[in-house]
Amino acid sequence: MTEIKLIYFAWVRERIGLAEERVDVPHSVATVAELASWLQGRGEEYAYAFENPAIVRAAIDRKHVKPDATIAGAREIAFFPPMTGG
Amino acid sequence: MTEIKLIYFAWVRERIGLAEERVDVPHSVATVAELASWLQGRGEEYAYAFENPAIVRAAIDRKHVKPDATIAGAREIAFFPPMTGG
Amino acid sequence: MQPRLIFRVQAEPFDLAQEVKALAAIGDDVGAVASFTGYCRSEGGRLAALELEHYPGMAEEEIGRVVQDAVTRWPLSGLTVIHRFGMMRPGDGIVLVVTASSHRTAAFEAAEFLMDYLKTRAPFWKKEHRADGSIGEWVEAKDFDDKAAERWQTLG
Amino acid sequence: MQPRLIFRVQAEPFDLAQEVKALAAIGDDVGAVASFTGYCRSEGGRLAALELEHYPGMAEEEIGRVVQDAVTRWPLSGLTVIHRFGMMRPGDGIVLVVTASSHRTAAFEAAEFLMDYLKTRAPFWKKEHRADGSIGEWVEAKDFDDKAAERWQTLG
Repeated sequence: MTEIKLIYFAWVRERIGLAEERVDVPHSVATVAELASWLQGRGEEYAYAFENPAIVRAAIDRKHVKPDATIAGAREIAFFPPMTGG
Repeated sequence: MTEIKLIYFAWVRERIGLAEERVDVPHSVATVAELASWLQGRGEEYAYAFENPAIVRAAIDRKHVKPDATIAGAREIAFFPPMTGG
Repeated sequence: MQPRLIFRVQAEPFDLAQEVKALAAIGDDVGAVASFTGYCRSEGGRLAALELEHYPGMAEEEIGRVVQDAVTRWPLSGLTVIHRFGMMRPGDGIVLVVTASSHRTAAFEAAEFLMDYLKTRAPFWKKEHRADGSIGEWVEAKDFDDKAAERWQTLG
Repeated sequence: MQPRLIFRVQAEPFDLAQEVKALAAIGDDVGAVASFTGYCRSEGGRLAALELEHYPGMAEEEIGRVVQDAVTRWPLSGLTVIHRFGMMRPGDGIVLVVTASSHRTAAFEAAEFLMDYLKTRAPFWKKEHRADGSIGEWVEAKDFDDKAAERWQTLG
């Protein structure tokens, strides 16, 4: 198990009901997509947040990453909807 | 003969040595290009101003025109170099 | 001369005139300054406010990356990017981009590039607050914005 | 709603902040304001001033035609064009374009279009005054500017 800080924004945050948390992630979870799918199994709120995983974006240590990015060594992983700034 | 007001700008004005003048133009002069060529015959200053007629632009009654534009009915014809505003 | 780069994420309003003046003052060879201001709209009276959430830390870093990208692509004397967060009322400025160059094309293109990239890469999210007092939806990302950002991958 | 169109030819300096504020104040649905300011440059210290000659009457009319063209092509809430004439020192603003729209692309494109057309169609001519006190050349028109203006004939 590895402890990782997870941060959620916008409706991902609202659906999960948390802005951030520290989670022990099993070593079998290797990529961002696998992490999202593992989180889905943590409860209704998570299942709702990730019901359409294709539209949830992620950042590792404050950099945008794709779903197949490896999470090894990550200190902080963020999940959020497509951005609407500007 | 038709009296037309001619106006000159930038180096066309400097070469001719006049900002504007009223000129009696023979009826045989039908287009802007013919007017430029007729003006060339009026003296050294004009010959110098129109030495390269392809780069002198014209406006009739404050609208850009091409060399083949007819001058019939014109009240005011301006000659000037390519514009460099903005 | 190194371009003068300013980028900030802040709750406070920004002052366009002040930012333009700062860039224009870089030197006598700034011939062109382009600016873009994005404002909060009422959407025909439907909205009372837009609430901007952001990812502190990443927002600054990501804007910094976009800014570096812009100065690599265009010969700029300087540029300024300010993105606000918090509650915005209709008419409030949300984002400001100012670019300075010796020539107008660089200033225009860099400003457009910055806006396109801020829209699709800067971690900000807008939530609607309706005029009737209820909290509305999270604004949905536009496919158009992704397309606008993509064009810089083949051009530039 | 008819777009608010302001265009002037003047000797006096202009105030960007004031012009942007006027356009942004048109209504709650102005989401995007783009601006462009063209400044007098010293060309690396070579110039003391640029003298702008113009064709009074035609300058206003021609800018008016370009402005009408812009509002036909893009959905604008308003736009402002101010072109100065007379003696400009390095750092002085010569031309200002401000465009307001509900969306950024219209604001950006219209501002670029206006600048490209002002460069090639507005009857203004620049004469150099050199730093050594002598009067220099008339600035030559750039082939680049004609090409920049031409692109709007196929796009748009």
